[in-house]
Amino acid sequence: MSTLVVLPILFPLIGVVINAFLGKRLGEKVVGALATLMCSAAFVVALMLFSQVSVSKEHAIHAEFGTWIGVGKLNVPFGFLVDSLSSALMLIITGVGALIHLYSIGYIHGDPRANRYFVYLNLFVASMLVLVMGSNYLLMFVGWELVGLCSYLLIGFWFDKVKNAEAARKAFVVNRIGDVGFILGIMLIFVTFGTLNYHDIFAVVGDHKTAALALAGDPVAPAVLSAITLLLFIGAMGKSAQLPLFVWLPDAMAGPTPASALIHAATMVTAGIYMIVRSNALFHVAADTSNFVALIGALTAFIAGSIALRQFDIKKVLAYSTVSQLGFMIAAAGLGAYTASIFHLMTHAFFKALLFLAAGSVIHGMEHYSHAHHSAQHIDPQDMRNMGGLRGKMPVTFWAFIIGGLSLAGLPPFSGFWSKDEIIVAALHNPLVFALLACTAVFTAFYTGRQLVMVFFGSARSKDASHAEESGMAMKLPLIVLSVLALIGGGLNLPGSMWLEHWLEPVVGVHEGGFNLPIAALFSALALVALAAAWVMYRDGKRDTSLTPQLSSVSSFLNKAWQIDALYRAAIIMPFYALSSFLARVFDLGGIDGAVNGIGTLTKGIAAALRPLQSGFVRSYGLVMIVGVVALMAWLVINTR
Amino acid sequence: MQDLMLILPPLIVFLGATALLLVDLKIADDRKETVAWIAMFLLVGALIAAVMLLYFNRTGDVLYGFSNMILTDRYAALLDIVFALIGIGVFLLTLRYNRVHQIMRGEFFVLTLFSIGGMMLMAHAANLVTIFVALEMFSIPLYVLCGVARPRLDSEESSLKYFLLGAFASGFLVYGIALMYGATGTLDIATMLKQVERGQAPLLLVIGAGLMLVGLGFKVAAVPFHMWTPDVYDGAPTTVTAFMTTATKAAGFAALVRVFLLGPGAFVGSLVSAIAILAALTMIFGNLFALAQRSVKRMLAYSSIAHAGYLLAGIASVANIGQSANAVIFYLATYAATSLAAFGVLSEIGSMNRDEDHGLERYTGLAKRNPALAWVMALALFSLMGMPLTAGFTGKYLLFQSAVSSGLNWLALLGVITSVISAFYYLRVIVHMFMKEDATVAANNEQYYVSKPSLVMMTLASVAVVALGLLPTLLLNMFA
Amino acid sequence: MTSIEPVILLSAVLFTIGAVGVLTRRNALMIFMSVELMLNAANLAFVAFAQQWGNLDGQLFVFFVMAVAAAEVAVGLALIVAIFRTKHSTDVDELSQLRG
Amino acid sequence: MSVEFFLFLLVAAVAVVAALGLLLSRNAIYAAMFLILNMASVAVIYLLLNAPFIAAVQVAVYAGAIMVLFVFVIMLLGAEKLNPADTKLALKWQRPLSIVLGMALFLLLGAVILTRLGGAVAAKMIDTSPLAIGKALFTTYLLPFEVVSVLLLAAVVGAVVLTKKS
Repeated sequence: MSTLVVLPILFPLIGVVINAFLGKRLGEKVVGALATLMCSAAFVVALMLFSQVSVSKEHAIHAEFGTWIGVGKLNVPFGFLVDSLSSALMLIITGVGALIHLYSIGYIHGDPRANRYFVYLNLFVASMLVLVMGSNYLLMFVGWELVGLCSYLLIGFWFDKVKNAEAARKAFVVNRIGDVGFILGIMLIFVTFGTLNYHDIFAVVGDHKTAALALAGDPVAPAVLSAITLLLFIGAMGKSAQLPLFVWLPDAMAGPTPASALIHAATMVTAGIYMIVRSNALFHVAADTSNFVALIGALTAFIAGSIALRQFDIKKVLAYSTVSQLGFMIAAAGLGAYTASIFHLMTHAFFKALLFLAAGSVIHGMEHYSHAHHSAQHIDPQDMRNMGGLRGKMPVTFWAFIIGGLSLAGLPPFSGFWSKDEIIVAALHNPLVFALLACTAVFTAFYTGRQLVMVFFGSARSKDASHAEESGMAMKLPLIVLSVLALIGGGLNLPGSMWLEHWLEPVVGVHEGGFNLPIAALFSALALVALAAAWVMYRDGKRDTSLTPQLSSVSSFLNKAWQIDALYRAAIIMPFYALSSFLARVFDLGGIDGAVNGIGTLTKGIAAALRPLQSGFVRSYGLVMIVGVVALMAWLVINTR
Repeated sequence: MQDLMLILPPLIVFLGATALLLVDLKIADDRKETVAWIAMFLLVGALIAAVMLLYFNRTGDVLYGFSNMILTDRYAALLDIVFALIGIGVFLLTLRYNRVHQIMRGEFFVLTLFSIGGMMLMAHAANLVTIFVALEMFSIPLYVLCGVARPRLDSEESSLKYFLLGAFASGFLVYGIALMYGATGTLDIATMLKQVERGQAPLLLVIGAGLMLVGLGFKVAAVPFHMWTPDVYDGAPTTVTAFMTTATKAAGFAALVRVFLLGPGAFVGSLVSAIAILAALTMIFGNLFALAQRSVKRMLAYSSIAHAGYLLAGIASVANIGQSANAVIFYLATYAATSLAAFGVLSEIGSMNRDEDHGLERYTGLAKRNPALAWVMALALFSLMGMPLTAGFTGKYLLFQSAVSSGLNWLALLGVITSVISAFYYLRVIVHMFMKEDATVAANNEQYYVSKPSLVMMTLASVAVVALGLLPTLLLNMFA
Repeated sequence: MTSIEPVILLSAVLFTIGAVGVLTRRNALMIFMSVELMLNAANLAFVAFAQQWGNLDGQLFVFFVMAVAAAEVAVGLALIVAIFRTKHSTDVDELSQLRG
Repeated sequence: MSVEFFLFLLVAAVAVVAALGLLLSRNAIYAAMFLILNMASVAVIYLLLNAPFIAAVQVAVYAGAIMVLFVFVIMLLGAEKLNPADTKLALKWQRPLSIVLGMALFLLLGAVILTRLGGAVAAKMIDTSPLAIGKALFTTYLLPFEVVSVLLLAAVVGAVVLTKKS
């Protein structure tokens, strides 16, 4: 049984090794097929493990492969834990992953670096599985870093464009900020509990249903737990793109669209939610952190939702909507509605993957004309203002988009409705969070409607749109499967059966959430009204179609993503720049070269400020040494008893 | 006889080097590679001897020899192994680099062997006399090796700077030893330790140890005694730089471990806090200066300073000295593997271009020209950055862990933050290698091959980096 | 001698003068001679302490310092001669190409 | 004040003056001569401190061999005239800072020495004859002694590498 546990990780890794070393010889088709096959095999094994978990007594499979690190007190086993939570996520990762692999065969066809792309995808699946399957925080961190690396590689996949390389770097750096929090949290966990294994830690924290703290009597314990959870949450902020660290996700759309679908919509970004739900025993007893988490989540949902209202890039809308939906999940986790959070994570994986793949199909279709005619005049194939009327030309894509969109908008009976409703019900006892989430729900329906109308209805607004063509079978098939999932995914936790709730009970405990008919009716109605409003406003295809729009101040504010990037530039990067150029002027009378921008200037500033200290003169070096000697001796004379 | 067995690894190196000096006379100038291979053969012998020391002393006893001048324990044997491996790695690089740069001379290998012997002796030191003699034994050949590429001015300048400042630092070291002797009446580290444990740590001893810290801090490039490092590493031939970043650092830290962590220093609070402050300064300034560099070689020099800071944090962690010493030695091994991999790439680049220009533009588009080199470099940089799954992460984790368990939370935090900062400059190189194209370089230039011995070395080093990252227990079990 | 304090103080004076010499002189030979003065001062301290503790260790250390100094001088002077051939100067301030 | 101590003060004064001469002289040959004078006076102090062997080695090796080498190189290079003008002094802060830091260093060292010392000199007179020292060198200090011989060999090789015409 335990050997079965490594197979889901092993299969994609085999794909990585074979494709990395033999990829050139095998050719693009074989590479794609092999990668897809490996991911599907992992899915099959995940299914088997899932069934084993469901019949096993303790609803979990432990598998240990000896000690990984054993130094002094630190003893970390190379152990995996497949329980109800991780097995559910494994199904999503491998299942949605396999579909996206399949889709990619069609999408990436003809790219000279296709082999590398599939290596990255396989590596990503393996890393994500390590993240959710590890039985301790260190292994989770390893997976955490690996998925970060894959994401970095995929965002910068088309690195020939400067913009993409910059986006990759931005993602990397912002994520590292979160990682600092995460690793500090892990260290604090180790110092507090003396172990990093989930099982032992949660046993110490105690039965989370009664919130009895095993550390009771130790007055610092609650404060320490708050610190731990807060640090962990900083990690989640980075990976799951929450305020204030969400800025990297919209830029991350620079990568290939299927990769965006897999990583930046369906799976990787949910790592933060998984981590919080996995640590629910800790978060449950740290009430102040949980409240903070809920508030940050709701604020993120609201801000990102409002930004999505005024975007023109088809992928940017979806990107901000992802941030917004992640905010929903984080808020649910902060409210203690862990099941609802995971439920939304799963339905979101279905419909957001579907939306991204459909968007990819649209972009693909739009590029058809300029590719076929070598048209010199390049228009942006991702700009919704160039689209319109694609309904008839791309029927499968259209219906897929409709199903995904209505699910996102939260219209019954689509899957998104059920999961979002559970979160909103859970927020009823927290008025501020509830208000923010309610507004966001309306925003969501509205921008979804706007997107649907701008892309598929009306008449074509460019030659590319009027000559668009439907994509091939490899791309259509995943769309169809995902459409079905997005349609019926709500069945996972329908009122009445509450299957997921019972399934996750061993991990997150009982939570009396549920269905609230008035709320459900109210939000269905609100969504319908918002969709209708979008239809009325954008039906004629006149609004928002100018490529050089005169935006009102509010619109411009939203379009520029609340000016947050500019804010960071003004609040953090520019003062650094000012300081460094000031230092540069002080230290180097010759003055520095003209300003470039951002970090480049910052580094240059530091360089100009510090480098003269390393003057090249031996005697100055000796002088610095003597300064050190005198300071050291003075310190010793003063501090020695 | 047993005395000789205890220092068999350095003994083999010293005797072999002396014999090699004579053999060298009989070898023609165009066949000096033979000397390199013989030197490697000698180091393999020393390696086997060190493994035997480890094997026959499985209980990890501390065995003294030569009237308590030297000792042999696990750390000594492990460091012997590290030094021998570094030597072999560097010699593999020299086969092409030294030939291209016309420094393929027999004396190069003899002097390097002398230096390695001194470093091994340092690992075995049990007496301040041994520390002093071993320190000079490995330093004096290094002064010469830095200048071996004369009349190239960079090389000469680096040699003179290293020499003058090194002699200056030696002055402090000797004066410090004199004061320590004056305070205790002995030069034996164990005897001093006993006195200090009895609570006799007069100010004279503390100041003496402080001056010794200056001398050793100079060797390991601790701020503010680091000023020589970037200039010397930059100007010296790349193979020599590779040797210095790895081996000199390890030798310096071997002495610091003996005197400060396992010796009397750990019992003096003011010294420990002073080391912690030095560690902090070293991390901050090493990383800040590295940010500003345009030359990869110089950047790695500053990065090596930064790593000295992380290591010093281990020296300052005195709550559990066994654990800290393990962490320091482990880190030295991982850093040696990582740094050798990186400098392997640098030396190959230097051979391809036939110069010592290591500006970033030399690395632009490397992934296209030499994918193997680019991947090795990327792996090494990730390890230096401290990315999980690489040796660098495990090493840093152990060091910061011991810092935290010694109550130096602030230092561990600073280490983590400066590691994040370091991602900026390491990543810049990776971006240049993988995400930029260089139009100016003709890809079909026949010089752009990678020499077989270097490739072997880089492959082994990369495997070590990954293996120590995935399964650190492999090495750590040897400590237990 | 009944007390060694004056000797140690003398050695501290000589050591300091040597250190200042290293920092203020520009001629490599002068810097080197100042270092020798520092080592000389340390030797003086060793011999004095040996007298105080009544053992030979200090005197023997001095022997090793002298031997090492001889080795350093051989290498150091060779280096200065080599640089003089290239640069026709022994001024260390002129050797400041490597910096930053 | 004993005769011995008076003699010490006298010789110490000579040593300090010679050191200052080294620090200040403009001519490298004079500086070398001052250093020799300093070493000779230190050798006298060694005699006062019951270290006749070290005193002899000091004169023979240090003042004799090493300093002769210095003088030889100075004359070989014709470097005795030291940049007389010192005009384009790039490091104008160097000199005052060095002196201030040197004072600080001395004050710290002096303070440490004065607070700690005062302990009586060991009563027993130890045997410091060349025979005793030789015995110690070849028994207790055998290993460092042998290593130093290798070190000298390495230095010779190094000197050849640095000066041989290639």
